[in-house]
Amino acid sequence: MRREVPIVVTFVSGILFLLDYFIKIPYVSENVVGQFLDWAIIVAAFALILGAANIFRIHIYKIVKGKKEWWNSLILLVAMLVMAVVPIIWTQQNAVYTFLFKNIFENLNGTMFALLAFYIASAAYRAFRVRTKEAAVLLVSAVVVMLGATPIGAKIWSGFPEYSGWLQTIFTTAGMRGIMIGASLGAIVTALRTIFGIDRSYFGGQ
Amino acid sequence: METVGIWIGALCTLAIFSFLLRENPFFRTAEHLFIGLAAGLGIFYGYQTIVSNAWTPLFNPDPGEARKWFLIVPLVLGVLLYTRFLKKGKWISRIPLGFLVGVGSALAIRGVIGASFMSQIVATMELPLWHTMAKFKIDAILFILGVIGTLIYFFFSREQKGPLKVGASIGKWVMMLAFGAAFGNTVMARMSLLVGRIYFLLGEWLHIL
Amino acid sequence: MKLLEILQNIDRRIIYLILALSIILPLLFPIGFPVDITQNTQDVYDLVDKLPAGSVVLLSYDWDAASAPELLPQAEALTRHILDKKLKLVAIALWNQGATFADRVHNTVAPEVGAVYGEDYVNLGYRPGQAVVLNSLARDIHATFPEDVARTKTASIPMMKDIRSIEDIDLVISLSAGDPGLRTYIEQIGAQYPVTITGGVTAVSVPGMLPYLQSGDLVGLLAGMSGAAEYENLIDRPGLGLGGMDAQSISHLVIIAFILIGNIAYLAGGRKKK
Amino acid sequence: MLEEIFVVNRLVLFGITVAIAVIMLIAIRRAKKGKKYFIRRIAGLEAIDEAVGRATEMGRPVHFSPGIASLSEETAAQTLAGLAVLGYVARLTAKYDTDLIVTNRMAEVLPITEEVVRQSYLSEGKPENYNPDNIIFLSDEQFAYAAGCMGIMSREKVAANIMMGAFWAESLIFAEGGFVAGSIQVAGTANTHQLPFFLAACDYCLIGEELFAAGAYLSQDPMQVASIRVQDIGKVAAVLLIIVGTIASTCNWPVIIDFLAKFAS
Repeated sequence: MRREVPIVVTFVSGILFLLDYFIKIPYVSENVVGQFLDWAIIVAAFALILGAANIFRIHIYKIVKGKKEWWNSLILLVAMLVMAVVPIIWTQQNAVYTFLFKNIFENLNGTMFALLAFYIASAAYRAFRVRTKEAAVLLVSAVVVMLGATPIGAKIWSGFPEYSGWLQTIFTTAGMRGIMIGASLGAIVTALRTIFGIDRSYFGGQ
Repeated sequence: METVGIWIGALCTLAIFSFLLRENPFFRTAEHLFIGLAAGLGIFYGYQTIVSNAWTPLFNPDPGEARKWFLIVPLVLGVLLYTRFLKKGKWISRIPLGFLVGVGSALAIRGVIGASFMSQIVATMELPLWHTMAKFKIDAILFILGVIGTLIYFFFSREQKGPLKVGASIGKWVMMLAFGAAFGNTVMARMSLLVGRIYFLLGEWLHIL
Repeated sequence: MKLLEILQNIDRRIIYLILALSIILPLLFPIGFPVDITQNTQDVYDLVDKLPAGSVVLLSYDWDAASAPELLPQAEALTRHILDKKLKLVAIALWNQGATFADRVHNTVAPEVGAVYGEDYVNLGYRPGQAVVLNSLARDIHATFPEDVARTKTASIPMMKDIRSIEDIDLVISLSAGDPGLRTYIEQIGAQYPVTITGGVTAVSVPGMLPYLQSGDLVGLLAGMSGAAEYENLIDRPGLGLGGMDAQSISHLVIIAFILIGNIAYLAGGRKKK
Repeated sequence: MLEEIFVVNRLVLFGITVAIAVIMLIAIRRAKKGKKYFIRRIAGLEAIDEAVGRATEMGRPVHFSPGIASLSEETAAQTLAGLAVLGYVARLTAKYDTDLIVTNRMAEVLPITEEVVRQSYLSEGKPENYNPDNIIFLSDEQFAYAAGCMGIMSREKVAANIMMGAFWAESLIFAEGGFVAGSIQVAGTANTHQLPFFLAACDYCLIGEELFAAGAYLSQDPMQVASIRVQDIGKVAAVLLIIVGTIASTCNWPVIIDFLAKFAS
């Protein structure tokens, strides 16, 4: 029961949606599939909150046990609560929500990834070496594309945008297409394994 | 109020940037704040979707609208997801999860098989060998060899010997050129983010831009 | 050899400082390099420009705050062009932060071009479920988005009366920072329905999109900040994108210089045995 | 007749899906019954041998990271492949009596890494050398984990840095940290957008599916091995189709393209 029911549910919903794409199933394709899509959105909404529930559990534990730097967990929970409750009551166009989003959330998220600009700079200087022929080809191609993509490249030599375009149209497209075809096969096989209940890693390895 | 907001934003920005010098308490607090706000957003949008797509059509339909009784099913399924926090009934949460995963897997196949698999093969074979794609007459030959070579590189059922080795080697060099281009593009993306941050610090905060 | 040694041992913080300056200085003292329009940007522009007034465009905000410097200028430029041409704009989001950015873009652009909410444009917000959402909205937009972000019933919004499924949409534009995003639209909508799909992505995602461009599953593409800058040029409204391009140029040169210096020191200093 | 039942323009796609499903089910069944499918040894595994060997010579530790993904996301497959490689690395370090440090970002992955390493030491007959203190949970926050790893690499003077699994933005931080510590670096990930950095900063890099193939090769798990086989058959079919189609297009012979346009669009 515990094993079979979830696997049967996965199989039925998976096969139904798969066949619906290829075969016109009378009644089912018009009515049931649309209904199931609506359901999936709603269940996904519950799953969205589940992530937050998990975080809530971990940090409540840290606060109650007075773990190291428990105040950070407290800040986290307060932020979570305010960010959830305010728009729930007054919609996302409310001033408090907009304030929190624009001034705190956006700056934190944006800066987190802006850090990477600095890391690229320091890695460029310290770690990106023409250690192998492969790395050499990669770095030359990178430099051509960087000069081709910025206005200054064209100033230095009008060939940069041209050759950068050529390189990307032919080689980047070809390489990415090869990878894409292979990865698509991988994705199809993985999805089929899941639908047939052979691969249960989605259920946490049980 | 706006000035206060910008000052808070600047403090947040600097707290994160301080990570460049070393990991420190300010960074950790900022990181926790960020995770909290992101989780809060998740709760809000989850709630919003449940109310607008399930609760209202089920319990408060507009006058003239039919009550959608079926929506009781996803509401129950959704609640069942939370049995994972129980000791005994944990397995029940796999039923709604199985539904999501089943639908998701099927949609993944539906999407991938056309646009990312077949369409990519067809677009490659449509090219005549002697054809200028961007610059030279041999473009199409290079392109087709590149696609085939990359596929051969990822072929694992035979040792790489003879023609397979040649093919895989072509694939490897084409991929190096491709990843080089990807490298260049990534630099561009990351620099854009930094430009955005510096706009904020120097423009909105310090008003020197 | 002395110089080489110094070059090999520049402190991390000095590297950071040089990079920061390479962006700050061009922002303070703009150089104004001319921006050339690439074919992919021109294609996006043409798609929007050739639509007759009253056509419906679906603009999807599939990104978060971390990608705002690249995609916010794209969204603004596109929205301005769309509303200026008197097209109907339906904004949705596959990433939850996208819905808030849609509000912001509308608040900036709509008053300037005199567009009215509910008649010319609408923000239906975010729904979780990724590919599920796209398949669902293709069948029935009203069931997927029963309310907009202000909790007005979608059915009661004037412009939405005639916009019910993917058949009523003339162009799909996805601005995307990853999955779900443009790729999801190509796979789930483009492969099933005849509607044209175009979009804008962060520069990181460009290589992954090129195969779809070549195969024709995707028509036109705005690439990161430079794509935004080019589009701003095309609609003749310089904005955040164009302003950043000088800084881009100089910072790229700096990165290239770092790679060169590092490698010269490496090669001259004798490669370490493997 | 056909139109009433099938979506005609997807007929070929339907055929492909069914074919893949059938071949996969057969292959998995046969693999479970003991059929050995050949998977070639990935060159990257030699690079791992070399890296561990050098760490042994220098008497300095090896650092391993299984990526930052959990076991319940789409990227779980990469984590699993990474763990298979970890088993291999741990057997090597057990054999050569070299220290192995494993860092984790996901709490749920920690017990599995512990088990993998312990088993490897056991199978090499050296359970007493297994040191649980060297399997470290650093932090579940992405950048805090990255910072922790950097610290370990420079403090412990790691001689070999092996990173196998799903990595995101922190890949750059790791690769630089390892390079500065003077380690030999071997990386592998299927997150394509991170590969350029690994390729530029590491001595060897498993690209995309090579990671899965290495995982299947090392674990010999029937499901994984059979899946690799099915995908290989698919790739051969794709290559043949491209070759035949290109010849047809070059000779202006549109039969194939027309057929596919009608039944596979």
